Amino acid sequence: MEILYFIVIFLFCLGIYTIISQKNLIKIVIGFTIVESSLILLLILVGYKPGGTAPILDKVYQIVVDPISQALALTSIVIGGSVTAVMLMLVIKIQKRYGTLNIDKIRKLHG
Amino acid sequence: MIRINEMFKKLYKISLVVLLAIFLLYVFNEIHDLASKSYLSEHYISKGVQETGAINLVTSVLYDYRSFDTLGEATVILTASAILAFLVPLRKVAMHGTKFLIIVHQTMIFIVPYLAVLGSYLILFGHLNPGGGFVGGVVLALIPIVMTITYCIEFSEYKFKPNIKTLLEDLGSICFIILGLFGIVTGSNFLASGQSNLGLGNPGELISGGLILCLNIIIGIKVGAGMAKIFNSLIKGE
Amino acid sequence: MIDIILYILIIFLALTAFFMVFTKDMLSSIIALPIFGSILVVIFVILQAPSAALAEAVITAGLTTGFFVITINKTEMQND
Amino acid sequence: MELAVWVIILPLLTGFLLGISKLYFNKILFPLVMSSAIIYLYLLILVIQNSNPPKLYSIGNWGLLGINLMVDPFSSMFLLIIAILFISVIVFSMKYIKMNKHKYFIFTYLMIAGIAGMVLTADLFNLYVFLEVSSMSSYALSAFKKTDKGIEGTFKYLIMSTFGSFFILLATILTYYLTGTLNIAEVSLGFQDIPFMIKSMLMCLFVFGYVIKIGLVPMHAWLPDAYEDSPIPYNVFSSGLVMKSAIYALIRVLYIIFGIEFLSESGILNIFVYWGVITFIISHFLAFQQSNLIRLLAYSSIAQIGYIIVGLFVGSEKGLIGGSFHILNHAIMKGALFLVVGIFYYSLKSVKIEDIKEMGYKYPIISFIFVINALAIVGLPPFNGFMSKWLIVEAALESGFVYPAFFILVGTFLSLTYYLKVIIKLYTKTEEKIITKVPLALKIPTIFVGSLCIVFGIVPSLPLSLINNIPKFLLDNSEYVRILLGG
Repeated sequence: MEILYFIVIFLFCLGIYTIISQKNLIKIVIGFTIVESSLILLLILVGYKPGGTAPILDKVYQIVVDPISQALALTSIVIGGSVTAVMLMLVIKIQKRYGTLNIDKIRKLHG
Repeated sequence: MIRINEMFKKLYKISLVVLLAIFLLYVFNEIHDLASKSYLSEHYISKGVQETGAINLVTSVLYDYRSFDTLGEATVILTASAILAFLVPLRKVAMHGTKFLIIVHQTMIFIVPYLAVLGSYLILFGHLNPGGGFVGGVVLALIPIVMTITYCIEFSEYKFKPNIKTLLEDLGSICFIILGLFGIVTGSNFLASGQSNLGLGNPGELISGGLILCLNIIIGIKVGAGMAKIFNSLIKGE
Repeated sequence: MIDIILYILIIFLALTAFFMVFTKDMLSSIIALPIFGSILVVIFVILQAPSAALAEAVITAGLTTGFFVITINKTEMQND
Repeated sequence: MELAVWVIILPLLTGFLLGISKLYFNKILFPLVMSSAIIYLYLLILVIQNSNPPKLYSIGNWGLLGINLMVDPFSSMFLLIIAILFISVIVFSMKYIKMNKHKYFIFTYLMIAGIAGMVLTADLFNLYVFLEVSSMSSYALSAFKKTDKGIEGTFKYLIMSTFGSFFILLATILTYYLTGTLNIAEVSLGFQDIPFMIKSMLMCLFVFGYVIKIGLVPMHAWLPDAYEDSPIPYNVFSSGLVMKSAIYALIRVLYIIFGIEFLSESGILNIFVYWGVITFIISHFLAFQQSNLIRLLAYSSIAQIGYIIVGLFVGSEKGLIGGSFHILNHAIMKGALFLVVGIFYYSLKSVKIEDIKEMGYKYPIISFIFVINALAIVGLPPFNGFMSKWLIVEAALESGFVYPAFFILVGTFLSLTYYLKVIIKLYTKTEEKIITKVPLALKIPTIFVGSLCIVFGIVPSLPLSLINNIPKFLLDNSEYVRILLGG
């Protein structure tokens, strides 16, 4: 299970690197989606107990996975989805007004 | 000269990210040795079903123990769909729709009832099996979305009028708060479904879990209307 | 057995994320997004989190990909 | 205390009702907005009055299992700011906003609900959710004019704000993993037996997340662009409340969860004091070169945030009182300045400094208010800005920060220069200009908020009676924790 923690760090830093270095606006929004997904994976991982079962208690189980982290993960997924939708709308509007998706060109046209 | 400057800037960014990675590795390594205390989740697991009446503990946490988060959550979706509807320009812009064969229209006619059944199942059985208001709502939102893709947007707007969607969203949020006030009326605090002396029913059945079922339906309709409006606004978005 | 599947999925996850970021063509990086999402869904199911898996599948792998495709459709029209 | 929940639900309900009234009966916009604003004002005053011993309200009657709201003197001071600014901005924007008023008021009410939720909640993840609610509606308001620069500035604001939210979410997840709970009191108890190194790491994550949202120096580039092409009544809120609520969340997390001993031991207090000093020195220089009034006021806001950070993180009781008093004063003074600039924009359709010549003689009262508030924000004696800055300087000197205290005085003269530049332009004679008549509904709130600056300057005991018992529940967190645990 430790390798999943390394994957979370790898995805988090890959997303942060994408946001910092990419020139294309859509690639930046993809970077945000990657960081969002890595945080949700971390949330699920934090709540996981080896050998546990899903938090649906139709029968009595010995080890049950932590339900709070899954509820927080569900909330973060929906928040991430709506923030991405707003970002993409602004990307469309910027592309229509400035005609390009490249940040450097936008900064020049900005004047 | 510019190439070196470019290389230097790229190296600077890579080093920043590598530094962050090392910092996080150190933090995770240290944290992993400490035993993680989880007495709150133990309480939810042991007493969750009796206190809230819902089998699916995630739904009981979302709609009863921490239902204030879900209220904030529903407001985020409403604001997002309001922003996108607000940013749409007034003049009509046709999306470059592709002409689909008759097969696509036929399969679409088969898919829509299936989506409706699946969506309402996920909403209604939210507190018994995995699913819940958010997931069922988005599945229900797929119906207008599939219509927008196969037919033109005017047809989907004709079937599901934008005003009706906005009305559904706002009414859904108001009903969510009214159900919360129901908790105050019956003597206990705001948004109290497990604690308010409402019959919880026996956990296995459909009508059980106090207000969780109604909250699920309201959130499902609200998220469905919101996501459909977001999708249509993105398409109409100039 | 589960661990072997998990390790394969993790390798695929890292590969897809890498591909999604460093490919030049926009459309292929958008296509990699639902693959990334669905691998995450399988990992969530292995980690016993069905509600989060459903939500992730429907919202991140489903709707957000639709939003990205619309953005590509609207912005690529002018460039080429 | 029953009313704490109403402070959050009432704006939410009004926002949703406005959404419906936009479709079917949109004549009731004016009565609905005004009546709910007045009821909200009355509600806020009730909550502020009985907030001295902090009151607890558990959502869903779950006690420590669920989410709790906590009305504490520090949060009731923010409710006081909301009470003062909200009613005046609603009256101001009733006449100021001409197109799609419904959407404007929906977003304003949802932003106020988000900020009230952030200020009252005593739960870490709920703080993050309401942070998202208030920033989502402030993105909407900052892109309200749909101009090129406005949308580009909003996109930059969205990117930087979400970037900050990621680190806050990461820190929240790790604190949940370590302490098993999300309630602030239980987290601070659970943090006592955690080794020093991990606690300081988590603190760095929290600090890095919130500093991006506050906009201290290296991460302040997005702030003037986000302000530039947004409606001016929104600027009153964003400089007075949205940035301050991020400071509130930072103080709540640092002082209650980590405790004052750990903060001074880990040296973050000194770092923040010098960070505040660098912030206001640099932003004063940047503000000096601006030709656009709104950008000038935005940079001056960043500078005042620097003073507040110096005041709050000096770590002494007097420093906390000075910093919180400066939060209140800055919200009032900057609000009045932005309202005056709004009136100039309404009549002149431009905010360039050269265009506001001769306005001193056209609108004598409004320009007089601008001069008073400009001098107050600089920190000249008779006004309220001077009182709070003097408290901050005293606290800095007492805690041994001699250089920051000296730099605060240097900063005062720096800010005097660029405000004088504007005031001189205000009273220079030029040829005749056509200006549109400004309705009375725009002047009354400006005069109300502007005159408050004098009232609090002459009678500082009015707000200080509330602010004096802030450190009791903030400096040593045992009192706050005891009450939150149902003590």
